[in-house]
Amino acid sequence: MPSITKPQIPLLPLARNQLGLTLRDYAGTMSTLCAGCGHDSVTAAITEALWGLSFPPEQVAKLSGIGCSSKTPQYFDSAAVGFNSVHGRMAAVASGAAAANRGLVMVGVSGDGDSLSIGLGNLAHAIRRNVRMLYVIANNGVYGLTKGQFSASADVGSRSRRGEPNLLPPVDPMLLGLSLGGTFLARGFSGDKAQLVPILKAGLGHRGFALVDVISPCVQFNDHEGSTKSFRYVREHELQDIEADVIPVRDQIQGEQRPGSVTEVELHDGSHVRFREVPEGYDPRDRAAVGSYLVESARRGEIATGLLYLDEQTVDMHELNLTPDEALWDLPFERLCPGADQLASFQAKLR
Amino acid sequence: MPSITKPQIPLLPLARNQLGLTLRDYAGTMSTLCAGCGHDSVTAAITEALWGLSFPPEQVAKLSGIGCSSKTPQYFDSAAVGFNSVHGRMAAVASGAAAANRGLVMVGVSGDGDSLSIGLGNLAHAIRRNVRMLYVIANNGVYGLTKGQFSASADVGSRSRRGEPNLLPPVDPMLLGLSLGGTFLARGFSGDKAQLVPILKAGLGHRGFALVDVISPCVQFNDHEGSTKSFRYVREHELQDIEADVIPVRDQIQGEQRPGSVTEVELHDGSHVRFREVPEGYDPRDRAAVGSYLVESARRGEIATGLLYLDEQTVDMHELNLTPDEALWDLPFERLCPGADQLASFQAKLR
Amino acid sequence: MATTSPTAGRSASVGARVNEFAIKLANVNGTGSASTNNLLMQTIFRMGIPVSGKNLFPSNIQGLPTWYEVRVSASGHTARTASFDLMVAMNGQTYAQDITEVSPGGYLLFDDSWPLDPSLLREDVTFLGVPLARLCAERFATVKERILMKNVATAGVLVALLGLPVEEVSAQLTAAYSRRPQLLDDNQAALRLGYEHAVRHFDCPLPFHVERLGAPEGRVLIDGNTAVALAAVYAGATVGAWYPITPATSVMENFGRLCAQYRRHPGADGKVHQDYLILQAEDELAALGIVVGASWAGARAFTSTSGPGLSLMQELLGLAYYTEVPVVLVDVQRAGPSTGMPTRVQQADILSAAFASHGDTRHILLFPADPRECFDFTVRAFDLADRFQTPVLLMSDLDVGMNDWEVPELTWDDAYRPDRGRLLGREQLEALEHFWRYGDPDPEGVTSRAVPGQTAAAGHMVRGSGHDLHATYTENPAEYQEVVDRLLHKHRSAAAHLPPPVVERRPGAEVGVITLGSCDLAVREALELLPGPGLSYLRVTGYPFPEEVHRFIAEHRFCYVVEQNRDAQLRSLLQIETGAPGDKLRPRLSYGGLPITAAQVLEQIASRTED
Amino acid sequence: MATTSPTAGRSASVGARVNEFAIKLANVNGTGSASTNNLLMQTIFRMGIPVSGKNLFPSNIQGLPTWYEVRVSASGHTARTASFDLMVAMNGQTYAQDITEVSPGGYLLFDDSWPLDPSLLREDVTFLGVPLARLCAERFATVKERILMKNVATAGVLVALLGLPVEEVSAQLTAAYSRRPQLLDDNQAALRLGYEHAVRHFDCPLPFHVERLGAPEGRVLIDGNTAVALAAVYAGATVGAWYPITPATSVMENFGRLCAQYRRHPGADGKVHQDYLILQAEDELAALGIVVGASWAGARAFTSTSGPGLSLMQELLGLAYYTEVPVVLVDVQRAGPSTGMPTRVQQADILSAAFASHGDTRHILLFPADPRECFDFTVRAFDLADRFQTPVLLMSDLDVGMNDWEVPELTWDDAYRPDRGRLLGREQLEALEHFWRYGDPDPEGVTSRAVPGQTAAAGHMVRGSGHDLHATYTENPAEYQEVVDRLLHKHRSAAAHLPPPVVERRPGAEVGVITLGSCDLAVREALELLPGPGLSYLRVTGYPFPEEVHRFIAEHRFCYVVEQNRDAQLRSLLQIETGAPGDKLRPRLSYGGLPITAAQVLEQIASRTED
Ligand SMILES: Cc1ncc(C[n+]2csc(CCOP(=O)(O)OP(=O)(O)O)c2C)c(N)n1
Ligand SMILES: Cc1ncc(C[n+]2csc(CCOP(=O)(O)OP(=O)(O)O)c2C)c(N)n1
Ligand code: SF4
Ligand code: SF4
Ligand SMILES: [Mg+2]
Ligand SMILES: [Mg+2]
Repeated sequence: MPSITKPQIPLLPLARNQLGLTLRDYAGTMSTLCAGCGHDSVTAAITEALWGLSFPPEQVAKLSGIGCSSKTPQYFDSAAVGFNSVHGRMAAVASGAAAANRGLVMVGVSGDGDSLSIGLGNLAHAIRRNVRMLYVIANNGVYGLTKGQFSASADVGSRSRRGEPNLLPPVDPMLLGLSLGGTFLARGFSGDKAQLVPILKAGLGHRGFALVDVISPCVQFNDHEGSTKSFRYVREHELQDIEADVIPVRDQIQGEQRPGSVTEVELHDGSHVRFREVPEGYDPRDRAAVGSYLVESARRGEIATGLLYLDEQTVDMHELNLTPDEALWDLPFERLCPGADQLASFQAKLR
Repeated sequence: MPSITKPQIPLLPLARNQLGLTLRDYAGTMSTLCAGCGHDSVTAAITEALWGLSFPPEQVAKLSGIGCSSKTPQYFDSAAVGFNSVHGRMAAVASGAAAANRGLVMVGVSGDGDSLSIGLGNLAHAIRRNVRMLYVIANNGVYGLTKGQFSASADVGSRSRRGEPNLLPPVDPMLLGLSLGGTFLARGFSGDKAQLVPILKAGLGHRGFALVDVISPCVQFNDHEGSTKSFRYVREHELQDIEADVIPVRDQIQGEQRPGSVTEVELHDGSHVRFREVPEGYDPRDRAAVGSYLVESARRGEIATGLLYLDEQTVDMHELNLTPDEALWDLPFERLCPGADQLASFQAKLR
Repeated sequence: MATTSPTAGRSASVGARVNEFAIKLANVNGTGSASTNNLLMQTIFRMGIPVSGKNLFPSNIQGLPTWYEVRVSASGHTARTASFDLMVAMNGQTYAQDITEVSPGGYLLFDDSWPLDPSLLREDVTFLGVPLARLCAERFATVKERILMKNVATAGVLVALLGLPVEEVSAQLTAAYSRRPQLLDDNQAALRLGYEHAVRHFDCPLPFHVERLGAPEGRVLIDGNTAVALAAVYAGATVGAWYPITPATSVMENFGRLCAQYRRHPGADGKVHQDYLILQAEDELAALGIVVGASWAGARAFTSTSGPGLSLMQELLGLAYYTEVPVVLVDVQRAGPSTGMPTRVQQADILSAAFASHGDTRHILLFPADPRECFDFTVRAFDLADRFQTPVLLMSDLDVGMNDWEVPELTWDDAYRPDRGRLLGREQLEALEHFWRYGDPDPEGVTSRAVPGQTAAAGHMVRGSGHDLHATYTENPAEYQEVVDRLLHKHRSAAAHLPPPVVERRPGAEVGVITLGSCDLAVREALELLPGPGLSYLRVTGYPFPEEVHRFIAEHRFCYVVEQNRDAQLRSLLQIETGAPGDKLRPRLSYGGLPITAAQVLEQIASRTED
Repeated sequence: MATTSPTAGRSASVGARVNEFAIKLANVNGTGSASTNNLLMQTIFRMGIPVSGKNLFPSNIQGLPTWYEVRVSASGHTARTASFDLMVAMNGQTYAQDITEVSPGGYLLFDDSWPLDPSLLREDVTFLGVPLARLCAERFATVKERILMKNVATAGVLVALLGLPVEEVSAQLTAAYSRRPQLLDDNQAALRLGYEHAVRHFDCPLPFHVERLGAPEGRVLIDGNTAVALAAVYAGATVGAWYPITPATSVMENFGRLCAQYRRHPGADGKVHQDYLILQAEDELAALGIVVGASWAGARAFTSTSGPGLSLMQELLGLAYYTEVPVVLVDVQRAGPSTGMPTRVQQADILSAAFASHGDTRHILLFPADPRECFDFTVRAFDLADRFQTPVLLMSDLDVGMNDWEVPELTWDDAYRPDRGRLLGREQLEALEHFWRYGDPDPEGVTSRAVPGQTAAAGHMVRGSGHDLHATYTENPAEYQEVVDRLLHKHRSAAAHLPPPVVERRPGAEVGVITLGSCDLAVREALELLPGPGLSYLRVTGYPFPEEVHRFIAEHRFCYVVEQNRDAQLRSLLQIETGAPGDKLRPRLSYGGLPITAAQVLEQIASRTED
């Protein structure tokens, strides 16, 4: 039959996490993306990260905007409740969900169009609010779902399928996030799960807004010669700077060991992130230096990947607003309603 | 009578520019802002810059969004046609106007609410498009017109009139612009016209998007103790780094001379900008260094002012799009319409 | 709208009328006149006399004309009126206009520190000059004091002229400034200054003045935005998201103040915790996005805005409608189109709200007529939104929202518990055989809802794209239609749950008047003044329209539809929904931006009964 | 929408019918079937036989079901039909559904490289098996070639079965691939492979097949979005701003392609200059903002979008309306609500477009029924927008916009010059005594306009806030009303300038049918099939409705209103504007997302004539 074989999320059916669950328990429905789409690898990495951190599958809230990338929450963790919202507004919708229930494990997946063009303003302000969530941009430099127009992250000189060059400077979500006071900025590549999964885990552990930019090539519209977001290009130009392995206190997860100096940072949830820094003396907590570093590596035509910036000092939206530990949505009504007597005293002043 | 005396734009009735016009010829109607509002000084500086550069008053197109700041285009250059548009969309409206008529001298005035909250996305993309215009943010850290809510540029710890502290990190339009590939980034203070007017002139001469952040205190809602955008605060913390004097080829304008090394940069219109750099070796063309510098000075609680970043290499929207030298809106119809014969040949392929 | 004839709705000449008159104070904004206005209102209110105050302020912070209108009416006619027995003309910029609004035989109070332009005098008006500026200059040292205290001195003059109890007014000042002795002294001195000058120079009180009727038992002075905010606290809203906009701003600002008062509790850690979270969003799209997200995750959440914000919220309103997420949106309407007149009133967002968003979308609307209904309807809005899993828009307006209205005291039943509709808890979900988000509708078309974070069996993914019973994406016509047909059924079912329309049938009346919201008082006053057998009255309180609305229209030969917009928007909605022909629903429109008056209603109805 | 009965609208059994049949090709998207579809359409079209093709594709890029429907009708009935004489069932996922859509006595073509599940067989259908995959596997080396060439081989089979001239098809391939010899060889080989297999194994042609009628003189195959883009070029639009969205994307992409073809001129500097500027904006708010700015500065500018974009554009539409800036907005409607079904059709943005934005706002709408009208109406839209200084929305839809339609050739009058209305040039401005932006209206309420950059005397500042004749801010009711009253008058005046409605009165008909846009062909077909004296027909082409629409409704006892949405949106607008009672305008709705068929219309009208 002529139907296309869809990539399945590779399952490790036997491995069990701390809850005794297998990867399959974190799986979603079958992907309807193009065969070979980078986004499917992102899905697989998210699945693995959730499984690896042993979150109860139903504790997760999945959110997205609109685009091929934004379809992917359907393809992981079917036990979770998800919200495929509208184009560019996921950051706002997620802010609200996080406000209502701080106990959720918030996973947002968006695209470069969704986040950097129509959603740029809302993303920027969710970063400022430091909403606690993992926010993944599956970044392919194009609008996949509407068939290949350049997105705001397309590089200058990158060519569309029809051969037209992109003329505008790219928005780098990492630099943008840095300028807005983002507290967790990391970049991975959909083709390098060994690096991506630990980054996602670190992001899930971050007490604040974890922005993860994943270069995720579109095989349909942006994986040809001339594109700077193609598999080949990324493989050749990726600059693997820093790596993050999440080591939950419950269970040490060994990442691949690579040479280089290590900085260990304790996350608020008690887990540890270790950076293997390629450039001598790279400090992911030095905002000014990170900025220069990003500008410089972009100037060299290289893509800096890894955990690029981390600020564990800034408190998240809930801490900032002094909300209680319980989920707001579930507070007993008695605690919320001042009652008839108070209404009467309030009105005594209105006479 | 109890009516409030309004600040008038100080006029130098005798001085004439190259067109033989006085400042009065660039005046607008009387301001209805609060007495002492910083925005009125911005208006005065813009008026002076337009006069000083001897633009024909009617060649100017004035644009704004909504807010106290956005009312100000009414208060300068009554001979121009202006558009007081809607909240946050001025950058888009201005992009369109610039597209239609590249011969206009485009002056946009916006507020921090207008530009950095509701309009952030649209501003960001106008920066990317490098629309040729002067875009002034009259930045007071509050929403003046809606009576004093914090804006996105309010500093952490800044207190509202009612004493509530601002909790969120500020958006610095200079850092933001830098991260988005902005080509002209400058900051002034409404209280320092000697510095501001040359900056505005330089912006008007820039062949591209000139973003000028003007700290412009709100005397009504943000000029009290606790505010970091008050007159007193700015006077104390302003860090006057770099200055720019525009020297049109037609007539040398002498700015106040201050000590310090000078870098001279030629603008595309042939005029020259001279930087007096306070920090040794400051290069407004070094993106990475400018970024670190902005981060560092903010960390020290200082406001860097002056012409902070300049890129005269990147071409503007029109050059990028290969439009003709004439205004698009005024092209003869004969040049635009392919005619009946072409329609017939086109349709020959549809048979 | 023709300018109101000064005689319509009020007696032509000003005789000795106790507790039946209107005054207007013309000022410059930013000069501190608001406290004087409040002082007058409050005092009259406390004397048990029905009173209303309309604040006509510019869209600007300082230096432009501002007016305050006070209407006193023992007979309960407290709609706005446009002709005044006394004009307090303290703004030279508007003097020429102000003088025209004085009823024949009325009075004008002015500051005779400066001479009056004689061309502005009127034969039929008595001019009362008081050298307010001079008096204040003599008594107070700084310019700021002089400006501020001139207002209080003016109040003193008015206390004398209108027969207000000066000791009570003085006591009010004492209560207000008890912690600032210097300011208190100044205020008291200024009050006396004006009062004594007036008593010395004029026949006080004037022929129209107040006399105590009793205490304002069971009544309060409150604005609609405060009432909405109170209701949100009482209904258990925990998340508020907003973007500032006049005239809605005080809804969320009040909500914040009230929450700070009632919702701060010490947590287990000893720290103060806030049982609420208010986010000042970056724009209206985000504000509604936050509400949608919070509601989806289970919270009672709401936003408040005005016209331009409503336009920006269209896409997300459609999303909430189609994904069936409850939303409470308070639209405090102002004059449009576009930015329009931000400090002027209209009821012109009706169509935009009813059909907000592209595609086949329709929403539940509630139309409160006064602050008390703002309170009741807002609580109802939360219940309706939860029960019908859909947006509910409270269509308030600037007049209701920002002016103080005298209304019966708000009441609360401590037995109230939120109606969360078919929101299932963890146990209920676990007991289910299957969870289909959009399956198994109840008779009203409502399906069961599960929030994130509960149980694996309830896993699903809602979406604004075409979906079937399981919330799964579909492009299949039948599956798609099953859902949207149910949505329509659900919307219609809501009609029976809305607050009932307010109906007063006149025996034998062939003609009816239909109106909504803040038109209420003006229309009622007009109907009382109308000669002849009288007209029946119906005030629409919500959309979709309950059966009673259809019946009312059917019963009458025709109905006038009185509303404050240019395009007859309520009438249009009535046409669409009831199928009534155009000539049965005759538009009577007022849309100049000032609250509607009985005179406007009367003139329109009286002059054009034929059409 | 009930499923269509297979008999309605078509003869019950498939006899020997020449040039009257329908086939459907079921495929998987992303496998290259589109070229086959075009090949068939093109060939039939060139034989002079009326034909239509409907592309039913998923909102996804690769791997999901996609269908292409071809209807051939010498009698000119080329509306969509839902029952097929031949099903080309190339997608296993949808086979079970596809088989149900074959008319009794019809045929099903399948790939018998694999066995067919016997449970899916039907007695009354003839099954034609061709081992397409096997044939291609034998002939072609790579997987990609095999997948692509299977489509061409299928085309070869169909050429034989339907009696298409194989040499012409082959020549078309030669023309298409002349520059890629390898691909051409493959294509030719595949065509022969299928063709010869069919000729060898089946009685070719089938009883229903094509026979040449002539050449398609004066007719073209074109989609609406291309026609709109052409019109924008011809009308002299120089600025386009947009944000990609299905099904509107190809409007601006085509505009860009056409401009590149016709608007590149060498400049004085010898470089190539482009006499246009297209901005792919960051969102729809910016897209419309750019258009508003460009139009304000004098350019003819436009944007294209679909439902969600229209929702996002509401605020700026209100701004353009109130500041009186021309806007041309092309709304290619898709199925809502919310994201809805992006690749399915509806006409469900009518109310949202007519009243776009809060406050009293109303816009001019045009409803093209086919690509030719897309062309004509788009040119008209630019003229209307300029003349009435207001937004004009071209309400296209996915069916018109993205499917190829056979229409009379587009024509152009070289004498055409843009009607720029009261846009004044520098000389005119200088000759004026005074320039008041909103003063001195012409009889239709239009005032004179000046763009920036002209002359100092024309200086003014437009604003979306309340303004007077001079564009100065005002809060004065009379000044404010003077402007908004004129806006309403202007809007009404536009009715007489819209394209006239298409009317066909049947003598003695008491009942009428009113419809719009892409319903045209289906409704006309249904009317022909309807027994009895027949119904009159009116197709609305724009809003505000011209006098003729009012008259038509008045003339008939009642009218059916056929449209493709759930909420009877056109009917609602007709009710509001004509005042016709509900029972005179009876909604007949089709909103499953597939283009309406005559069978649906017939069923709805026939089964419920009483109500
Ligand atoms: C308001 C709105 N505008 C436009 C669209 C059309 N649209 C759907 S997806 C998309 C772009 C998606 O790009 P991206 O976010 O990069 O996702 P990708 O498909 O590349 O993964 C657009 C413009 C829409 N759905 N809604
Ligand atoms: C869509 C929309 N939302 C909200 C408003 C209300 N509003 C008017 S001005 C303003 C903020 C202005 O702040 P800023 O731009 O900083 O100007 P400032 O008054 O401080 O100069 C707001 C929120 C509006 N006019 N439109
Ligand atoms: S079009 Fe591109 S982004 Fe979309 S599914 Fe296909 S490969 Fe992925
Ligand atoms: S409120 Fe503030 S920003 Fe507005 S006019 Fe007054 S001082 Fe200026
Ligand atoms: Mg993308
Ligand atoms: Mg501000």
